[in-house]
Amino acid sequence: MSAMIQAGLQHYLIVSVLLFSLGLFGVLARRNLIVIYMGLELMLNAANLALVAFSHFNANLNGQVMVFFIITVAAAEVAVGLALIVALYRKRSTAHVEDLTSLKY
Amino acid sequence: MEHANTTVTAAAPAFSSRPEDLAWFILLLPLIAAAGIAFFVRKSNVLSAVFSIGAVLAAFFLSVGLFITFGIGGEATVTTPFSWIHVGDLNVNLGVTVDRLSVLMLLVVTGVSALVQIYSIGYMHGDRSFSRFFSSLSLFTFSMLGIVLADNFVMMFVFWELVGLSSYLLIGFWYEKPSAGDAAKKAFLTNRIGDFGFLIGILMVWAATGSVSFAGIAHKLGADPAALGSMASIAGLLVFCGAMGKSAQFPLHVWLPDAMEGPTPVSALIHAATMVAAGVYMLCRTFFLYQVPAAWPGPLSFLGSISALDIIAVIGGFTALLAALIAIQQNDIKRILAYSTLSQLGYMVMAVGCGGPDAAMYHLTTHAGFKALLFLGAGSVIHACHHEQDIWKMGGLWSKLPVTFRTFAIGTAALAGLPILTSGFYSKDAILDAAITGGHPVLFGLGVLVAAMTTFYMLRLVIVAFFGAPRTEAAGHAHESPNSMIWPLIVLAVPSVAVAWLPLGDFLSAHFNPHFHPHEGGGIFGPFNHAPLAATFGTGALLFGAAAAFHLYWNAPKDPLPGQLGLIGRAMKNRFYFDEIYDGVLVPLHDMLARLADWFDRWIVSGLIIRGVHGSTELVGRALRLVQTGNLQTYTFMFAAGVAVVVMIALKLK
Amino acid sequence: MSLTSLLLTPFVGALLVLLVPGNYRVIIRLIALLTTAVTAIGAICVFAAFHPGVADFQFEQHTAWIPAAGLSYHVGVDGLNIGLVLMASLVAFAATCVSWDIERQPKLFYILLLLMTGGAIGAFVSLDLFFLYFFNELALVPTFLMMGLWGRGEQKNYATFQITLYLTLGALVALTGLIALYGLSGANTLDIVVLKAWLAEKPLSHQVQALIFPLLLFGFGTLVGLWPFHSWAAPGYAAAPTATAMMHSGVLKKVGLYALIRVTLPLLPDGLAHWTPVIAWLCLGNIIYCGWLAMRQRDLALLLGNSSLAHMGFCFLGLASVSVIGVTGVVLIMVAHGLLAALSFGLLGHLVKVTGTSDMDKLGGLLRPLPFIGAALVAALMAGCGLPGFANFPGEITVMFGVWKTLPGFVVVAAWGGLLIGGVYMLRAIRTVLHGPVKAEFARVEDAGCWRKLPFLVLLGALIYFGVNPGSLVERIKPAVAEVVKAATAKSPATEAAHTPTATAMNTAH
Amino acid sequence: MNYSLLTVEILATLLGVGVLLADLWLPASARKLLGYVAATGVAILLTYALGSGAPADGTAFGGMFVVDAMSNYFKGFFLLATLVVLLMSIESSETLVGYAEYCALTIFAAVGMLFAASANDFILMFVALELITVTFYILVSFSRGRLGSLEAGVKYLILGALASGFMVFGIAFIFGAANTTNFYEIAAKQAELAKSPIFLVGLLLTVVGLGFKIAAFPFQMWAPDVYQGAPSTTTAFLATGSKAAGFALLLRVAFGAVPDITAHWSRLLLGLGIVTILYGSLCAIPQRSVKRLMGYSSIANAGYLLLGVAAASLSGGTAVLSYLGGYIFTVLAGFAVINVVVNRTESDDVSAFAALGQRSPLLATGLTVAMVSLAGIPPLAGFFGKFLLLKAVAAHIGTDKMFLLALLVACVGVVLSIYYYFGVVRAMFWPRNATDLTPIAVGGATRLAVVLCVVGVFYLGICPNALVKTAKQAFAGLNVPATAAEVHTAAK
Repeated sequence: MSAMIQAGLQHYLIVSVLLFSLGLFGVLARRNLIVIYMGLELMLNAANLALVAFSHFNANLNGQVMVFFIITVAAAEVAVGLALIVALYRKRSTAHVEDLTSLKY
Repeated sequence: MEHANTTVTAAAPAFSSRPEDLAWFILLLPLIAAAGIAFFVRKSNVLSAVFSIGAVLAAFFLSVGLFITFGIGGEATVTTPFSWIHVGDLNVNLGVTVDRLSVLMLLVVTGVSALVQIYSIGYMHGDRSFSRFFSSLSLFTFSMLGIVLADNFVMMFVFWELVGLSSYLLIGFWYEKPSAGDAAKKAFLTNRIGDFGFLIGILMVWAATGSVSFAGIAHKLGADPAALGSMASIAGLLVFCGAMGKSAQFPLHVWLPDAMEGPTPVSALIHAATMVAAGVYMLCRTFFLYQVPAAWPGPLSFLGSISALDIIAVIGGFTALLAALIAIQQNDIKRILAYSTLSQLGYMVMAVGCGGPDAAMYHLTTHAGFKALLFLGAGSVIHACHHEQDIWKMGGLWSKLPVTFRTFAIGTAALAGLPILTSGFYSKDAILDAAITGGHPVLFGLGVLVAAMTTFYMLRLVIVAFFGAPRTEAAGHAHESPNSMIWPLIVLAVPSVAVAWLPLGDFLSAHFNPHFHPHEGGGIFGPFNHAPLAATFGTGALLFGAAAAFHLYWNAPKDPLPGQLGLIGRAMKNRFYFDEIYDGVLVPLHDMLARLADWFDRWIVSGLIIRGVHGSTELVGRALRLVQTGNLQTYTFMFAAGVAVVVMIALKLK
Repeated sequence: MSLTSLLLTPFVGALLVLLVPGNYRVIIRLIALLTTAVTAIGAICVFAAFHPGVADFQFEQHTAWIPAAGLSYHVGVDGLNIGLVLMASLVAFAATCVSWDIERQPKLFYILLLLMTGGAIGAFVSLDLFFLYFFNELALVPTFLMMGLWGRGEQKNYATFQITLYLTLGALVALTGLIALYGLSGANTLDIVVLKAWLAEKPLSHQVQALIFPLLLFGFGTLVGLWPFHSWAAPGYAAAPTATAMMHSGVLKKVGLYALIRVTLPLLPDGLAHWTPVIAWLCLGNIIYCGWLAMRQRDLALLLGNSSLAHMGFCFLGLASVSVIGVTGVVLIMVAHGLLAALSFGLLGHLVKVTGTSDMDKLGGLLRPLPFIGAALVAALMAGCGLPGFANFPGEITVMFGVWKTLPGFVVVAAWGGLLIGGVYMLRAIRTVLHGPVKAEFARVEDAGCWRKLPFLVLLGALIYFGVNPGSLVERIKPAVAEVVKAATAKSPATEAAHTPTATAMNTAH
Repeated sequence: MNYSLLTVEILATLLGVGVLLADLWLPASARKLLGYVAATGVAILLTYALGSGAPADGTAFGGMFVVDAMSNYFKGFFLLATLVVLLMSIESSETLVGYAEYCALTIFAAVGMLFAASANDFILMFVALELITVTFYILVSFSRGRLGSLEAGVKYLILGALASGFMVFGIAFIFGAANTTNFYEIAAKQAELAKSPIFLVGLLLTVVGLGFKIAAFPFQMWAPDVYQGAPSTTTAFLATGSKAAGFALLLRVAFGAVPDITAHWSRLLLGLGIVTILYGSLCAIPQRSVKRLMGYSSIANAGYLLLGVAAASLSGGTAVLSYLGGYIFTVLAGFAVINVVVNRTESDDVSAFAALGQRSPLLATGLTVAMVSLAGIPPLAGFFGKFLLLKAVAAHIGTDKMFLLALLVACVGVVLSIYYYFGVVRAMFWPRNATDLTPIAVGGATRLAVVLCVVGVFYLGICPNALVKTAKQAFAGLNVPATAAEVHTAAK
C-alpha cells in the first residue's frame, strides 16, 4: 500500500481539469456538432468528478446530490440537443458548424 | 443732482401742469400720427397727410410756446417721470431736457418737418405709397425729437438708432429701385460703425461716473474733472464717433451722398436739416465731456495735451475741405447739395472742436433753414424737369421757375454767407471767430478757404442750372411746381434772411456760458465790430469765390474745370475714391473673415468633426459587427477566451 | 390660475385631440388653438399677478413625487422664469396659429405640438431639476417626429438626426452633471430650493465644483448652441416645420440657458468663477463666428438660425459677468429672443409657404406683394440687429452695461458683432428678399389674410411692449437675479475653508 | 416543510401540464383557444402572486428555496412577461406547428424563472437555469420549418451548454472550497473564502454562466444570432424573462452570497459593463434587421444593468431592479409589434416597418414608445431606470474616476442608441420608399398586449414611486451591507 501513491484531492482535481480541458478543446477544435456536443458532455463530467472528489474529501454528501442533478439535466439536454441536431441535419444534410452561418454580423 | 444751470425734477408725478411737460406732447404727437397712419388710415392718402401734418404742426406750435417761455428767461429743467431700466447701478430713466438748446432744436425740427411735409403733398402726389411716406416721416420726426429731448445717453442712443431706422426706411422708400435699397443699407451700416463707438463711449463714461444722465455726468465731472481717468479723451472721441456717423464726418461721410436716393423732401428734412445735425447737437449737448483736461492711456500718452476737441476740430475742418473739393466737381444737383451739407457739417464740428458749441448750434440752426430751402428748391427743379438731376442738362430755368429761382437764390446767398442780409453770414462768422478765439489759426484759414469754395460751387450750380440756354428738351418745357411745393419755399426763405436780425447767437452763448454778456455794439453790423478779422475774411472769400464762379461758368457750354485740374479733377469728381476704397478694402476684409469662418464651419466643424465622428462611429460599428461571424467555432473560441481574460483580470484585482 | 393647471393645460389639450377622430380636422385645430390660447391667457394672468420686487418663489406648489428617490414635484416662479413662462405660452399660441394649414395628419401634429408646449412650460416652472430635465426631454421626440414628418428640404433627414443626437448628448451630459450634483452634494434631492439651502451650509469643494460645472456648461450649452456645439441649430431650424422651428428656437433653446443660470449661479459659484474666462471666449465664438456664418448664408432660414446663435452669445457673455446687471440682461434677452426667434421663423414659414423657397437668391422684392409679412419681417430683422423699440435692445444693452466693468474687451468685440455684423446680414437679408424689383413669379403671392396676422401681431406686440417698457420685466427679474448673483459672488467661509486645504494639498502634491 | 411557499410554482407547473394535456383532446381548430386559456391562467396566477398569494418570507428545501421581497418582485415580472408572451403568441398560433407545446414550454420556462427568483443555493440555481435554458433550446428552434430558427437553436444549444459546463465546473470549485452551496452559509464565511483562489475561480466560472444568460460581453455572441433566428415571441421571452432571471441570480449571488467580493470586483463589472454598452451600441448602428438590432440593444442594456451591479450599493441594486421592471414592459411592447409585422411581412428588415404609422397607428405607437423608452427619454419607463442607474454610478465618481468614465460611456451609449432606435421610428413614419400602405389588422390579444405594455411603460415613467419603493425593499432584503460610498454619503 505504501508503494502506491495515495490519491489526494489534487489528483482528482488535476484529472478533472484535464477532462474539462479536453472537453473544451473538443468544443473549440472540432467541426462536427455531434463531436462538439460530446466535448460538452465531457466538461460536465469533469465537473461531476470534481464534485464527487470534493464531496468525498469534505465529507459532505451535498456534492453527490449535485452530481445527480447534473446527470439528469445533462440527459435532458442531450435529448433536446440531439433532436435539434437531427432536425437540422434533415434540413441541411450537414452537421458541420461552418455551414451554419446564415445568421451573422 | 444739481447742475450749474439745470434743475432736475426726478420722478415727479407725470404731467403736472408745468410748461416743460408740453415737451412730452411734442415728442409723442408725431409717434401717434405715425402709428395712426400705419394702423388705421393706411388706405386714405388725404387722412394720412392730415394726420401727419396736423401732428407736426401742433408740435411746432407747442415748440413755439416753449421757445417763447424759455427764450424769455425760462429755467432749464429735466423731467424724468419714468424709470426705463433700473437694475444695480444702472439707472436709466425716460426724461426730457428742456433748455435753450433743446427748445431751439425743437423749433428747427418741427418747423422744417412741417414745411417739408406740406411740400411733400405736392412732391409725392400720385405715389402709391403716399401714406407710408407720411407715416415714415412722422416716425422720423418722433425719433429726432427724442434725440433733442433726451436727458441721458441711453435714451439718446435709443432715439439715435430710431433715427437711423427712419432714415433707412426713407432712403429706401423706393425700395424697388436697387440703388435705393443699396443706399439705405449703406447709410444704416455706416451709421452703425459710428454707433458702435458711441455705445462704447457711453459704457466708458457710465463706468467712470456711475451715471448715464447728462445732468448726473456733468455734475460728477464738475466736481471731479479727472473722474474719467486716463480714458477721458478716448471716451470723448468714442462718443464723437456717434456724431461722426450721423453727421457724416470723415471717414464715415460716404453714406450721405448716396442717401440722396431717397425722395427729395427726405433729403431736405433728414439729410440736410435735421438728422445730420444730430451729431453736432449731441456734441453740444455733451459738451461737458470735452471740457475736462486731456488725458490719454499709456500707449497713447505721446499725444500729451492734445485734447479730444482738437482732434474733433481737425476732423471737422478736414471734412469741410474734402467735401467742398468734391462738391466742386459734381454734376448731380442733389449731390452738390449733399456734399455742401457735408462741408457745412464739417464746419459745425470744427466749431465745436474749436470750443464754440454756440457757434456750431447757431450755424446748425441757420443751415437747417437754408439747406432745407435749397433741397426743396432742388426738388422743385427736379420735379419740373421730369426727374432730371444733372445740372448740365438744365439751363435757363430762372424764367420758367421764377419762385423756385428766387428762393433758391436766397438760399444760395445764405449758404455763401452774403454779409448783412443773410443768416448764413452771421453763423459762419461766429464759427470763424470761434476758430480764432479758440487759437486755431490754421483752421481759420481753412474755414475761409472752404467759404470761398462754397460760394464757388453754389454759384456754379446756380449759373449752370438757372442761366444760359436750356440744354435739354425737359429743361425747355419746365413748369413751375404746384402751390403746395412753392409755399414752403417761400416760408423757408424768410428765416434765411430774417434770423439774421435775431440775437440767436447770444441766446445760445448764454446757454453754454452762464456768465455770458452780449457784445456791445450788436445789431446787424455786429460781426464787423467785435470780430472784424472773421467778418472781413469771410466777405473776402465770398467775393473771391463769386468772381471765380462767374468767370468760369457764365455761359459755359460744359465744365471747363476738369481740363484744367486734370488728375485732381478726376479724383474730385470721383469723390476721392472713398467708396472704392471701402468697397475694395473694408467690405472684402469682413467678407473674407466671414468666408473663412464659413469655410471652417463647413469643412472642419460640420465636415471633419461632425461628419467625421458620425462616419467613424458608423465605420467602427460596421467593423465591430464583423466579429459576429455567425460561425459557432468563433463564438466558442471567443467565449473561452473571454472566460480566460475575465478570470485573469479578476484575479489580478487582488 | 395655478402653475400646475397652467402646466397641465397643454397635456389635457393633447389628450382631447387624441380622443377626436383624425378626420375632424377643424375640431382638432380649434381644440389646439383654444388650449394654447387658454395657456397664454393663464400665463398672462400669472405674469400680471406676480409681485415684482420679491425674490422668493411665487405660485409655489409642492408634492412628494418619488420619495424613494428623493424627487418631488415642485413648481414655482420667480424673476428668472416668470418672463420665460409668459414667452413660452405666447410663442406656443403663435405656433399653433401658424400651423393652421397643416394638411397631413393634423391630429398627430397638434398632439406633438401641445406636448412640446407642455414640456417647455414644465421645464420652466419646475424647481426640481429632475423635472426640469424631464420636461425638457419630453419635447425631444415631438421635435424629431415633427421635423421628420412635416420638415422640408433635402437635408431634412440629416438635420433631424443631427439635432436629435446633439440635443440628447447635450442633455445627457447636463444630466450627468446634475446627477453628480445630486450624488456628491449628499443632499439626496434635486429640489433647487433644498439644494441651495443645503449647499449654503456645506458647499462642494472647489475641485468638485470645477468638475461638475463643465458638465453643466457644455451639456446645457449644447442645448443653447454654445460655440463650438452650434452646428445642429441652423440646419435643424431650416429643416423643421414652422411651428417646430418657432417653438424650438424660441422656447426650448432657452431651457438650457435658464437651467444654467438656475443651477450654476447659486449652487456652483466656485465652478462658475473657475470657468468664467472660458465662457467669455466661447461666447465670442457665438457672437462673432456665428455672425460671420450668418453673413455667408444664402438661405434665409440658415441666416436666421445662425443669427439666433449669435444672440445666444450675448446671454453667455452676460452670464460670464456674474453681475446683477449682466444676468438681468441675460434673462431679458432670453424672453426677447424667444419672441423674436418665433416671430422670424413664423414669418419665414409664411414666405416659404407662398414662394416655396427660402433661398435668398431666388427671392426678391417681396415687400410689394407682401406688405404685412414684409413689414413684419423688416421689424423682426431690425429687432434682430438690436434696434431700440424691440425687447432685444434693452436686453443686449443691459448685458453690455453689466459686463463692461469686468470684461470690457469682450464687450467691445460683442458690440461690434451685435451692431455691425448683425446689421450687415440682417440688412442684406432685407435687401435681397424684400427690396429690389419683385420677381414675376412672386408678383401675386398672397399676404397674410385677416386673422392670420394674429400670431405675428401677438409676438410683435409683446416684443414692442417689452422693448418700450422693459421695466415691467426688469422689476420682476431683478430681485431673483440679485439673490442668485449674491449667492454666486459671496464667498462663504465654508467655501474658503473647503478649498484652501485642497489647494494646499495640490501644491504639496506638486 | 412549508410547501405553501411554492404555491405559485406548483400552480404554474400544473397549468403547463394542463395545457399540454388539453391539447390531446382539443380539435386542431381550437388550438388558438389554448393560447387564451394559458394566458388567462397566467393572468390569474399573476394576480394571485401579486395579491393574496404572495407567501410570507421563508425558506424551503433546507434553505435552498427562499421567498423574500426580491423573489416576489421578480416573480411578478416573470409572470407578467409570460402573460404578454402568451398573448403575443396567439397572433402566431397558425404558424407555430404544435402551438400547445409552445404554450406549455413557455409556461415551463416560466416555472424555471420562478424557481430562479427563489434560488438560494447553487444547486437550485443550476437546476432552475437549466430548466429555463433547455426549454428555450426548443422554443428558439420552434419554427422547425425555418433554417434560421434551427440554426439559432443549435447555436443557443452549443453555447448554452458550454456556459453550463463552465458554471457547473465553477459550482464544483465553490463547493470544494466552501463545503456548502447555500448562499447564506457562503455569505457567513465569505471573509475567509475571499482568500481562497479555488473559490474565486469557481465563483468567476459561475458568473460566466450568468453572464451568458444576460448576454454581457464577452459572452454575448449568441444574442444577435439567436434573437434574429428565433420566433419573435421566443425572442421577446428571451430578452425579458431569461435575461431578468439571469440578473435575479446575479444579484442574489453577488449581493446575497458574496457582497464583499462583489464590491472588490466592482471595477471588473464596471469594465465589462462599459465594454458591453459600447459593443452593443456600436454594432447595432448598421443593423437592418430589427430583431437583430434588438439583440444588440439587449446586449447594450445588459451593459447598463452591469453598471448598476458594479455600483455595489443599495441605490445601484434598486436601480437595476427598477430598470429591469421598465425594461420588461418596454421590450415586450416592442416585440408585440415586431411579432405582428414579422408575421405579416415575413421579414424583419427595417423596410418591413415602412409606413407603419399609416398602416397601423396602434402598432406604430407601440413600437415608437418601446424605442423611445429604450433610448431612455422621458416620460417613459426607460428614462427613469437609466436615471437611477446613472445616479447610482455617479455616487462613486468622487472616489473612482472609472465611474466617471462609465457615466460618460453611458451617455455616449444613449446617444448611439438614439441613432438606431430612432432609425426604426423614422422608417415607420417617414420611410424612404413605402410601397405597401394597406392597413394591418391587429388581433385582440396583441392589441391587449400592446396597450398593456404601453400603459405600463408610461405608468412606470411617470409614477415610478411604487416600483422604486418595492425595488428598494426587495434589494434591501438581501441584507446588503452598506458599502463604503453609502456610509460616506450617510455621514455627510
